This record gives sequence, structure tokens and C-alpha cells, in this order.
Amino acid sequence: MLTIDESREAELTVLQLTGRLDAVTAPELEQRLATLAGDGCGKMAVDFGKLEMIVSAGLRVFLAFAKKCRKSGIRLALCRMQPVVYEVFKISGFTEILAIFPTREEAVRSLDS
Amino acid sequence: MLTIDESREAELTVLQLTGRLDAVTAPELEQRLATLAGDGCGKMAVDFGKLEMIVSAGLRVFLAFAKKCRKSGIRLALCRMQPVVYEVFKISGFTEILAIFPTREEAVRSLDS
Amino acid sequence: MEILRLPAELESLERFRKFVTERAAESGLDSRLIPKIELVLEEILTNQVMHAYKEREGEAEVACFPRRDGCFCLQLRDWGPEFDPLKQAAPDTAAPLEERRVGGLGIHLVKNMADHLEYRREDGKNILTVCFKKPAV
Amino acid sequence: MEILRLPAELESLERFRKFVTERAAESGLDSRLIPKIELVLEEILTNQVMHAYKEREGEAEVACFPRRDGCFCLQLRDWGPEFDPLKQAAPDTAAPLEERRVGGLGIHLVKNMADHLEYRREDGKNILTVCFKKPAV
Ligand SMILES: Nc1ncnc2c1ncn2[C@@H]1O[C@H](COP(=O)(O)OP(=O)(O)O)[C@@H](O)[C@H]1O
Ligand SMILES: Nc1ncnc2c1ncn2[C@@H]1O[C@H](COP(=O)(O)OP(=O)(O)O)[C@@H](O)[C@H]1O
Repeated sequence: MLTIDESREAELTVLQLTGRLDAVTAPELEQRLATLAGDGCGKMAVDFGKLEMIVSAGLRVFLAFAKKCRKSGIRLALCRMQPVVYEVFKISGFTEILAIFPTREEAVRSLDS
Repeated sequence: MLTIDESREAELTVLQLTGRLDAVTAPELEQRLATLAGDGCGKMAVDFGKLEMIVSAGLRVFLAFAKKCRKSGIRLALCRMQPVVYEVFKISGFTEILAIFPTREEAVRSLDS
Repeated sequence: MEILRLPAELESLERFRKFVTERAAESGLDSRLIPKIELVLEEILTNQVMHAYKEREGEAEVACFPRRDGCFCLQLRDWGPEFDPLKQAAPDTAAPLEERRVGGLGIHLVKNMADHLEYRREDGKNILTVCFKKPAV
Repeated sequence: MEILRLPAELESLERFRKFVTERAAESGLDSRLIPKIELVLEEILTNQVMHAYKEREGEAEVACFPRRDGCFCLQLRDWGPEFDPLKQAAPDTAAPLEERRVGGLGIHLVKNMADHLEYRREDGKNILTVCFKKPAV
């Protein structure tokens, strides 16, 4: 089970993930991100605070999306990862190529600078 | 899970069985019947209305108890079996050697005659 | 074919039961058949615990699968000594109370409740297949 | 050893997961280890579904058992073509974003999360054993 809550403020979209990002739920997130990118979203923060688990199918979605963001100029920041989720990003080398922040405030601030 | 509810009125004890009489729960019933027989109970009706399932471990308890009743002069009547429970008694030939009645009234009445 | 293998002990009965009744329900079986399937399952599992392994530890395995003709089938396996329940003599179910032996009814019930029974010994395993017909509507 | 065998399909993930996490909890494992075990389980099962059986149907089997030294172990089995995940080259986790290939991280995560990994091919089965140490208290 994955729930994706979305809030928008001007150019900024914040996604809050709740539950598990696994092989079953990853396609839902992929779909939602594609829609947002298509809608011309300029800045995006993804809040992982309530995400309990991520598997490689979830990493795959973020890597593909980060590549797309780089190309189309969307600014992306991730935040509030639980230790096991952060560990998965770390082991995969994703902490080096994605902007990850401890708090939502820091993530949003990074998108403004 | 098996629940054994007991009510007494003078010489008559009525046991109401709820749940499942299987290999795990049969020893509980065996124990309870032994205690009642030891207490000098004279007439006993067993109400199967809420018993969903019986396996051979349960039949074993009733056969042994019926033999004991025969020897010690306790009168025993069973009643209100659900179809699948009755079928188990039937297939085992127990409907020929035990007194089984559709209603509790009939069972109790048979013990008075 | 779905399979669950657990230690052969009475504590495993409940988990085997849930496993089988969920599969039976999924297969669209008439719910009136469920108590019969449970009875057969429990009789055989109890025999595995009590007789196949007696005092020693061992494992029991239950498989569920649909047969091509629509029957719902169980396969029960243990690694105990060879024992063919189909070869057991039927108990005397017509004896009067005083003469009836206590016990020996489990296999008799299984034979009467199942629509099809098959035993084979293979690779040191006892394999008993039990099938239930879906009742005609 | 407790074993569950189900059709190798994404719909089975949730039942395998419950089976394993209940066993892990019973074994007295530190609950902080559970997400790691789930991750490893899901990565391997997903590979069985996606790669071992590709378009065809098949079965996956998961066994749970404690090792003598107190480790909690999983054994994952499939009947797909021989595939030793331990022989897979590690992905380049240091490449910059533009050069990173999408995918290929599942086995890498498994290797990093497990304390002990062992592969063998036996009787036409791929058998992968994964053990987790109980953290010292
Ligand atoms: N799996 C088994 N392995 C060896 N012997 C068995 C097994 N199952 C049953 N038996 C033998 O068959 C007998 C009859 O079994 P059953 O009809 O289930 O009645 P009960 O178990 O109550 O005696 C048992 O008493 C036992 O001697
Ligand atoms: N069970 C398997 N059988 C055959 N090939 C496999 C199996 N598991 C993995 N592979 C191969 O190894 C590669 C790497 O797997 P993995 O690290 O899990 O990443 P991903 O599945 O995302 O590609 C897969 O792309 C596939 O080619």
C-alpha cells in the first residue's frame, strides 16, 4: 500500500509518501510523477517521512525521474527519510546524485536558492 | 477454541458447547466430563447447537464418556447438532449407540422418563 | 499448487487450517464443503503428529490445488514410516456401545468425507491426495 | 524449517511477506531488522517473477529457519534457469546522475543487507540462502 498526497503552492509541488514503495506500488508513483512533470511543475519536494520501506523498484522510479528533471529543468528535493530508507539510498549511491534533506523546510529552501 | 458453559438444576447438568471440538480442545472436554461424573452428576444433556466442528478426537471423548455413564448409571442425552456434526456421528455409527435429539427440550424430557 | 510446510505438532493445526480454508474459499468452493475439508485435514494432520512421528520431531506439508475437472484437492505429505491409510480395516461401526473400541475413527471419517483418495510412497514420503467435488448447483 | 510455496507472481508478495515477518517476530529478532529482511525478500521474489520465469508461470518457495549460531535465515527457491546472483557484477554506484543506468540495484541491495549469502543449484532449483545476524544488545 502506498498513498501519495499532493499539495501545491505556486510553482512548488510537495508529495507526501505514506506506506511502502515496492514492486507493486512503484508504478503508481511513476505514473503520478509523469503527470506532474507533464503539467509543467517547476519545483518538487518529496516528503518520505511516512514511507516505511523502499525496494529497488522504487529507486528505479526516482533515478528515472531525476534524469528527466535534469533534462527539463525541474528542481527536485527529497526529505525526511527513515533510517532504513536512507540506508537503501546510501548503499545505491543515490545520496550522491540526489538532493536529500533531513527536514521539509530545508528541502523547500534548497529549491528557492 | 472450545467454550463449555455449564448450568445445573437439581440432578440435571446441561453443557453447552461453543466452537470446535478438535485434537487441541478435546482434552478440555474430557477433563470437564470426568470432573462432573466424579461430582455425582445423575443426568446430563449436552447441547451441540453452537459447535461448528467435531473430529475423531471429540468422538473418542464421547464414546469413552458414554461407556462410563453406562457403568455408573449416569443418564446422557445429546442435542441440537449442526448437519456436519450429525454426519460425523452418523458415519461413525454413534447415532445408534447414543441418544441424540433435535431440541434441548426433547433431550431433557428423555432423561426424566 | 500452493504449499505450506510446518513442524508436525498440534500447534501448527490452526495455521494449516487457515491456509487451506483461504485457498478453498478463493477457489470458489461452496462454503458448506469447508467443514468437511477441515475435518479431513485435521484427521490426517493429527495422525501425522501422533503416529507418523510419534515422540520424535518432524515436518508436515500441505499442498492445495484445483484438479482439471474442478475438484478442490489437498495433498498431505510426511516423512514418517510408510503408512497407507487406505489399507486400514474399517472399524466396526455397528457394534453395541459396550463392545465399541475407543478410537480408530479418523481414517474412516476421511474415507467417507472425501470424494477421491489416493496414497503413494515416494522419496521416503507418505503422500496422500484427497479431492472434493464441487457440489452441483 | 517452515516453508511456503506460492505461484511466482507479484500478488504473492504480500503473503510471503506476512509469512516471513511473523516467523522473524516469533524468533525473537530485533524488530529493527524486519525492514531489511523484507527488502531482501522482495528483491529476490521480484527477480524470480520478472527474470526466472519471465513470461511463463512458475512457483517460488520461501523457507525460514534459525541457524545454530542464532542467525535468522531465509531460503528462496525457484525452478527457473540457473542463475547465481552472487556472480553478478556490482553496479557502478559512483557514476554521476547522467551516466547511471536505471535498474540493476536489487542484487546489490541484497548483498549489502544480508550478513551471509549462499547460492547453489540443486535438482533443477536455484537455492539462495540469506542469513541475518541478531544485533548484539
Ligand atoms: N500417519 C500414520 N503413520 C503411522 N500409523 C498411522 C498413521 N495414521 C494412522 N496410523 C495408524 O492407524 C490407526 C487408525 O488411525 P485413525 O483411524 O486416525 O484413528 P486413531 O488415530 O484415533 O487411532 C492409528 O491408531 C495408528 O495406529
Ligand atoms: N532469478 C533470476 N533469474 C535470471 N536472471 C536474473 C534473476 N535475478 C536477476 N537476474 C538478472 O540480473 C539482473 C540484475 O538484477 P537486479 O540487481 O535485481 O536488478 P533489476 O532486476 O532491477 O534489473 C537482472 O536485470 C536480470 O538480468
